[in-house]
Amino acid sequence: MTTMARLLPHPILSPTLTGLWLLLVNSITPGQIVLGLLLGWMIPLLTQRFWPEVVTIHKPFTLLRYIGILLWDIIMANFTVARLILGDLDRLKPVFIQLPLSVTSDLAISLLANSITLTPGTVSARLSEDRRYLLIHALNEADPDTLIATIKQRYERPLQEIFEQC
Amino acid sequence: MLEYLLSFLILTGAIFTFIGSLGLLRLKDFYMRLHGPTKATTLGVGSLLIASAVFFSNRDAGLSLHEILITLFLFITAPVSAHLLAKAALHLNLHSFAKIPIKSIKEKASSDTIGIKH
Amino acid sequence: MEALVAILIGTLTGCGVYLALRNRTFPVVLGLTFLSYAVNLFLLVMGRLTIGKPPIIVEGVTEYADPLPQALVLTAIVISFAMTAFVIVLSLKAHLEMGNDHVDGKHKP
Amino acid sequence: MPNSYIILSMNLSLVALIPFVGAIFVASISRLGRLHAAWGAGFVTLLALAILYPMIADVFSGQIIIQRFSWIPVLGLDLAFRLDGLGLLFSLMILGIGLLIILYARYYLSERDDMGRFFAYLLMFMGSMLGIVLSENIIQLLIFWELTSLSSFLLISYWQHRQESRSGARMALAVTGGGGLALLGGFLLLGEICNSYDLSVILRSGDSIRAHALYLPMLILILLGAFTKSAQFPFHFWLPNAMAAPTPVSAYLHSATMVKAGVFLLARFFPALSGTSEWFWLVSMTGLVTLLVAAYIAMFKHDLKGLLAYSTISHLGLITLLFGMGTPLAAVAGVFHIINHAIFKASLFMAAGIIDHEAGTRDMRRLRGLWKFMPHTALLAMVAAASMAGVPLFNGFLSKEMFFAETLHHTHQPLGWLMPAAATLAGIFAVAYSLRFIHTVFFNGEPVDLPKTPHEPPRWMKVPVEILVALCLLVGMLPALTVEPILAVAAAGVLQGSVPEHDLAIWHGFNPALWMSIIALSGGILIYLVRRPLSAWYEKIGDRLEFRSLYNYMLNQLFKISRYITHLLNAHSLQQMLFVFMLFILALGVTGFIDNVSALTGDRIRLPVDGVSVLVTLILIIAAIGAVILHRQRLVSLILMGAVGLGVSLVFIKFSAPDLALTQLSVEVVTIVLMLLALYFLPQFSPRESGNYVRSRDALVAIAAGSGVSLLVWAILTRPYYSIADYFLSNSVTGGGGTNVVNVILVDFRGYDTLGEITVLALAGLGIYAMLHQLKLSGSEQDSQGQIWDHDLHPVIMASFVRLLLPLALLVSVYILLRGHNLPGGGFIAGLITAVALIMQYLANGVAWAHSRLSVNMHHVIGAGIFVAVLTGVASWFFDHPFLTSTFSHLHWPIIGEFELASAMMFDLGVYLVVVGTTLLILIYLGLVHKESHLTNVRKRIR
Amino acid sequence: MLDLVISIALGLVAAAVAMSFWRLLRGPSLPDRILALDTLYVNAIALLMLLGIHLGSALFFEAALLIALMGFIGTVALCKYLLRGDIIE
Amino acid sequence: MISHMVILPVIWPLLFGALLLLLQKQSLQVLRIVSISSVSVLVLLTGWLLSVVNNGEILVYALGNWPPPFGIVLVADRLAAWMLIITALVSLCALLYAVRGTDTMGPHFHVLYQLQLFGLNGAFLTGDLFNLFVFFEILLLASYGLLLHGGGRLRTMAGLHFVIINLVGSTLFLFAVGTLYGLLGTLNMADLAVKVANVASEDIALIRTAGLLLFAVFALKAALLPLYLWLPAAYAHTSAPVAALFAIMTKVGAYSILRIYTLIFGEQAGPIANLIQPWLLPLALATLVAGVLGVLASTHLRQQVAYLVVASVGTLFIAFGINTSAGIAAGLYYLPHSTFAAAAFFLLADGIAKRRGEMGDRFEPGLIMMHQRIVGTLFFVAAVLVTGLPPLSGFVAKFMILQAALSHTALPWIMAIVLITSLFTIIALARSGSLIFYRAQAPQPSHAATDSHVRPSIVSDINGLVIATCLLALCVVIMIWAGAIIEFVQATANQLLQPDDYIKSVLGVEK
Ligand code: NA
Ligand code: NA
Repeated sequence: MTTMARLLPHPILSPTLTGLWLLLVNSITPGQIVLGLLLGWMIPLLTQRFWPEVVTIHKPFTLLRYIGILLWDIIMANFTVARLILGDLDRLKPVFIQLPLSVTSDLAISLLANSITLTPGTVSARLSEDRRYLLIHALNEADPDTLIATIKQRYERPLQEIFEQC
Repeated sequence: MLEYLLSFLILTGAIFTFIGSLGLLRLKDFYMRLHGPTKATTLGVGSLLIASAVFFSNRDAGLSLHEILITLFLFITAPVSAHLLAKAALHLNLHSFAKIPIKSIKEKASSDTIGIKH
Repeated sequence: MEALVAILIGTLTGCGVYLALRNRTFPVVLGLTFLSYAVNLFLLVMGRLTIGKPPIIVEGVTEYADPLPQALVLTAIVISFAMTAFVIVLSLKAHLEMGNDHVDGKHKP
Repeated sequence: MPNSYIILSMNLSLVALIPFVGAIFVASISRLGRLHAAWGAGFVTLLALAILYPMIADVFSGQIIIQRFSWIPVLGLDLAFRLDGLGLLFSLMILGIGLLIILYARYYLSERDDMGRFFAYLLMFMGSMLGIVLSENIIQLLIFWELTSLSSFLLISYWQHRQESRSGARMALAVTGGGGLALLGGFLLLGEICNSYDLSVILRSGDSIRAHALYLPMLILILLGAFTKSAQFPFHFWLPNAMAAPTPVSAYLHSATMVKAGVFLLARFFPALSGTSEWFWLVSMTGLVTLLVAAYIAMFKHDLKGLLAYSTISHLGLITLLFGMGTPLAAVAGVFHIINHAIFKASLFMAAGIIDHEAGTRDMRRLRGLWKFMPHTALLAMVAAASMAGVPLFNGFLSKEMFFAETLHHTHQPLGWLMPAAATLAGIFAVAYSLRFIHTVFFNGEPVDLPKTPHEPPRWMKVPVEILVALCLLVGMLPALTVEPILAVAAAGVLQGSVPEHDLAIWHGFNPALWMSIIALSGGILIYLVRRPLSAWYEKIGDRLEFRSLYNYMLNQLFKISRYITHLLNAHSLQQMLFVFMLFILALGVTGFIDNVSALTGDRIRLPVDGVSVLVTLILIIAAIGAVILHRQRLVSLILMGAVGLGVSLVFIKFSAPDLALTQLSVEVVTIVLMLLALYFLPQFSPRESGNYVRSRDALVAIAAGSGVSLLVWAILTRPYYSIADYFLSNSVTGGGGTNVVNVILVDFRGYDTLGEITVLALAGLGIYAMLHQLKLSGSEQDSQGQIWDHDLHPVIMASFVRLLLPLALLVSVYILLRGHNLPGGGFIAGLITAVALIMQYLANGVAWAHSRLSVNMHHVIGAGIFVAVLTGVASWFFDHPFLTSTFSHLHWPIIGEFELASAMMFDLGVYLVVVGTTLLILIYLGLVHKESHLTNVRKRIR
Repeated sequence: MLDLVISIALGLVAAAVAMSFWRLLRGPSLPDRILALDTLYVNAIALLMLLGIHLGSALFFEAALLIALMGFIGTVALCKYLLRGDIIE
Repeated sequence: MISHMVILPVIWPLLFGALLLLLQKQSLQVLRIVSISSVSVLVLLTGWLLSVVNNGEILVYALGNWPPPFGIVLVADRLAAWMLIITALVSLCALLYAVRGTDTMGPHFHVLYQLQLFGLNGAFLTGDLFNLFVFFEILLLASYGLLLHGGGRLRTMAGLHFVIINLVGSTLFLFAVGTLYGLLGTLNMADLAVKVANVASEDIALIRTAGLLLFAVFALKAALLPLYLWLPAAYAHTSAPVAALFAIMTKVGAYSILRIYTLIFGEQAGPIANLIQPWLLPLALATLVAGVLGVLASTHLRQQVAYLVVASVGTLFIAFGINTSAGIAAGLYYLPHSTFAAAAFFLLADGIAKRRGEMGDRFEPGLIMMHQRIVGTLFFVAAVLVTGLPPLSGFVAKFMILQAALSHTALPWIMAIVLITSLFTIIALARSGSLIFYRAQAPQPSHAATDSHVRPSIVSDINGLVIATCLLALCVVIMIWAGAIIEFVQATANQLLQPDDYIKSVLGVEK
């Protein structure tokens, strides 16, 4: 481990924390920036043992695009679900779907599962022991295969690109 | 203009909060009920938080964006909660209108050795 | 509003007392927690009801809620937290030693 | 006789105190050799006599010697000693007979008996007796009085391996000690009446005492003391049981000392208390009944010492009766009989001891015809017995005849004939039992089945008896030459004035008293001759008269009742304790509340109600009641409690207390985590155990308590309000350097409370750690429905996000810590957030994983936190300010700009550390217990 | 207008609170109750934001932040309890 | 430093508690030395404080330099100093006993011990009602820890009851303090006294309610009937040195009652004057009776001593209930006596139980124990002390109480109950001593080898007895110097009955 890595274990986390600090205190003064930098440096250092693996983002722009898509889907999902809830409940066709996974890292799987839960009428319910399937509950889904394809194309692939491709 | 924006955000937030809980109340089985709050409240609370940010940025001198932190936080945590709840419900074999696929053989086998791994 | 608060605190107290009189440790601990909710609210409202006037000094504002009961409640919350933690673990220990969770360790588990 | 007082410097008190010192001395020298103790005791007694000797002349010349030390002057408690005629008489008896007893005991005690202990106890007892008779202060008298009870307990129980010794000693202690307590009450009242505890004052104030409203209760209490000690009916039963003591003890206690203390008291207070009809009836009737009953029983006792014991009681009754008559001459007779009885009874006991010692039994059914084996002893015993029977030429005759004569003085009263008749009857009995003693033991055929062949005792063992018997004869025949001077001076001491004319001659002509004596003698012989049918009759009723079984029954009842009541009160039931507590609180509350002056509702302007508040309140109420209804489903009630906690936080926010809301929220979740941790090991459901009655009873109490609190809240909230709050609001910024007044109160105005509060927290952590230390729990492998736990230990999705949350939460925690002084927040909440963030790691990744990554010793964190807080407080000493005085200043740094540094922040840091340390300590060790429980499960399965 | 909107919004959120609470009381299953409690936490955040705008006070932010944090942990702990019994093994 | 002497007895043990926590990993020997030196110095500190306030001066220490009634004040008057020195002495003896092995039975004994003293001393010195609550909690939590120290079934169960009932008590305390603050707007005790004396007539009932609820709290701590039920099991089942230390715990309740109901609700409290007087004496008499019945009913020695503590609570409150200078003085004299005697008795009971092996301290005849003569003598002395037989301090105390009662209308009741219960105590203790000591038999060689459950344990350690003797010697000391001590306690009682001085010292103004 280089000195640099030892002193700055999470090069992405540190500036993020500084940014979040400034958000928290709701002001951008020199004093707060200094304090934010200090915290951004110290907190990762102190918590290094709890988060030993280094996160690297391979494609930052894909990440931004992903976030955009996700936000849009979330808004849409809300309307979809709202309509379902307000509508005739007897017409709903809930279904469980086994989603085969291509992503392998903890972070990517977790982000995928989260994204699925946040978006149209789906909740990720269980990860199989071998981490190869994610069980999804869909509130109203006629065609499971389309859903699987959509998820894989819309969420899984970008996540794989961002976090897993070297 | 600002007032309209605020009103829109507030109403959206409130309506989605309402619908989320309505889903919780109305839907027929646990897995379905899970969809109500976890989705609707993200947008519901999200809108309200943005409304708050807009309101205080406008009222006080500087930008007030710290509400975004709560949104961010909820976006990270709400799906995790939902996931764990679903997992718990599956574990308890709660009644479902959707057919629950049986656990893989591997999962079943490993459940006999619980408690040893640390 | 005063009547509402009075009824609320009274109800919490009553529930706490009833649960504290049960014969298993868990409900008793629960009852003690309810009692501490009740008394914390009680202490707070001893400074009378004030809405929207937190005791944080802002120039030009002259009316504030009484800060002292709030400070007292804070201390009381912390103390009752400590006590609750202690009694939870103690009931655990008692359960282990007696083989059941009866408050007098009498009955079969 | 005019009293003149001499204040001596040292010596009088030494007479009473030397035996106590001597006791220690004797106990310590007994290690050097068995007999050293006896010689030591004799030496001590002689020393006391030697110190007393120079004072005798002064007393005989009519002076009273007083010596006083100051002890507790404010209470009127001085150590004051007094020597007058009465005291002198008793001192001489105590020391003189004591000396003989020591000589006797030296031969009496066997090889197995610990002489050091015996003589130490004996000297203690001697000192206590001397203390009684030499006290000027009556409370001091009482102290010595109770010391005789204690030391006699030790003496009676000397042979502690014998059951009758132990029970006899305990009975004696109970009765005489109890009497002493009554005496204490009496003396307190007497002191109150006279405004002094000094005998000199009391003895002068007889008239005012007798006229006082408290006279009767005081008299009864004092007499209870006297009668119990002197074994007067109905307290007589302890004395025969005390015969389990070694005979030297009996000889000493029941002739000259212990039992005489009671009659000493009658004599001592004679001038102050006597002369009323209350005195007459109480004292003389008690004496009369005792005289008769005891003499009657004495005739039938088979135990040699039992006979002597009842005879003693009877003679004490006689003396009591004499003092009860209240006339000066009767008092003189009483004093005279005290002397005579001491002499003949001591010799008789010693004789009985010799018989017991040599023949191995005291049972008169087996002791017969001993004349042949021990003629010398028999002769001595016969003289003493004759004296006891009141045979002319022996000393007992003289005082008994004075007694007979005195009884005749009351014939003018209603039932006046009763007294001489009873006296004569008692005389008859006395002759009968004396005759029985002599005739059965020394004649009446051959011994029956004795353990050993009797013979004369060692030479020196008889010497004390010989001396006493010689005294019987000398006094009996030459009273004017021998006993008159001491009797006169003692009687003067009793009467505190001139002694009436009395004639100690043997022959007074054929007066009624002589006839009574003659009747007694011949009647006694007659009764002895027809003793067998009488004895058969006695066997039927005698036991009841002895009261022993009655006493035991009462004692057993006392123990039984105490056990019953104690178990009733203290059933070790928490429910009962809490129920009683609640009732007590309600009773107190209602008593305070009910008042016809105060209106319930005050006139403060009330706040309007809004819909959201009603809703939140309703939800809180329903959730709370729901938790009660569903309390047997534990997890459900816990979830409902979570809802209540959230609601309470909202109420805090509503009523302008953001700090409280933050704290409540953090505490709530930690509590839930803790309860879940515990619930894992506990049953998931509470059984339905309480019946309808208990539940409705508890519900009633709960409703009463709730309503009470509601009324209280209503009453207070509707009242106008003034408080010290303004001071905090106006000094928070200028004096405390912070705008969040709540936080400034916590770390500054009332920082001392907070210091205590974090100590409580630390204590909880340490206490829990200690409880969990080496605790072995085993958790279940399935939930309450019997389902095996999910196999997934640490769901990946949860684990990875929770790791992400840690830095975020720490950031928030720093934010809350730093702003606390000016905005809602502070060390406590920040500490909880940090702790919660770390707990999350435990939740998500397991205790083993997290624990291995958190290497900080939490004990040190807690210790450091307290240290920081205290040292922040102590630092103000160096600026000459009191503990916890805060200071703050605004600093300007380039680039960074202005920022505030307050010592209170340092204090808050201490708070932070303690909170983090404690919360983690608790959870980590609970977690480790869990880990341990899994290992136990695995081990179980392997086996 | 804003006041009216806020009042309507408060009404809606209050109704949401009531419905969530109803689910909490009714269950029927434990996950239902936990979900309801979690929803109540989120509803509380909404309530606080509205109240903050209504009263013009920025002091509700920290409470909302903490509710988010603590609500999450509560839910996680309860779920873990259902799954494993032992929540921090 | 002299100006800070008031707070030294409080923060001294706190600092040492924290220090011991930091030294946690050090050897036991180090911890013991630190702990004992801390308490030894505490004895000196409190002695010094006592000598300073002995002239009647009332020392007031304003924490944080905030003037009363706004900040918290410590007030050291005669009563406070008296409680402090008694606490320091008894805790030193108990600690010396504890370092003979009790402290190894679980972790953190010494930290808990120091913090217990922190709580006790803080409670005695504070002049603020809420702060009194805080210190009550400290001393309670520390006592929970100490009570449970070592573990075991009965101890845990007794501890559970003790903890839960005290938690309810703490809640009640807050209700009462809250009510007082809600009506009077202050927490400073002197200020409360002023405000109560001038309370508006419509608030009287509420203030009275608060005062009576507070009484229930203190009565619980003091173990007054009907709230003594927790005590016998708790004291009987904890370790000996802790029980010895706890001899002072009930006195905290007694202290609080004395303080609050002379200062705030005393003679000068206007319409609320002498608030608890109708309750105190009857409850005290009943407590004495209940305690002595328990003494008679006990089946083992430690239980009996625990009930003796209950009885001593009754006796103490009889003295206070007389509510005159003489009565209070009698109680204040009785207080150290009963504390030292009970502590000594607990240590002695432990020594007996250890020496009798598996026979323990049950009232059953066992075998002759090691040092039978010495132990027996000490038992005798302790019994004489607690029964109030002459000539030891127990007698002086009982005498004072009865003398004080002479002026009371309930004199017949007081006298009858005090004297009769004394008799019962004598009977009970004579029985206990007789069963334990007199009926002990010499071990028969053949018996001892086979029958292990009657074999006495070989406890040759005499130091425990020495410590018990020291406590008994303290009783002798207060008997010998009774004159001076009684002058002191009378001055203390007078100081308490004239709270104007206290109020003036704290608030700097006349009432
Ligand atoms: Na704080
Ligand atoms: Na200050």
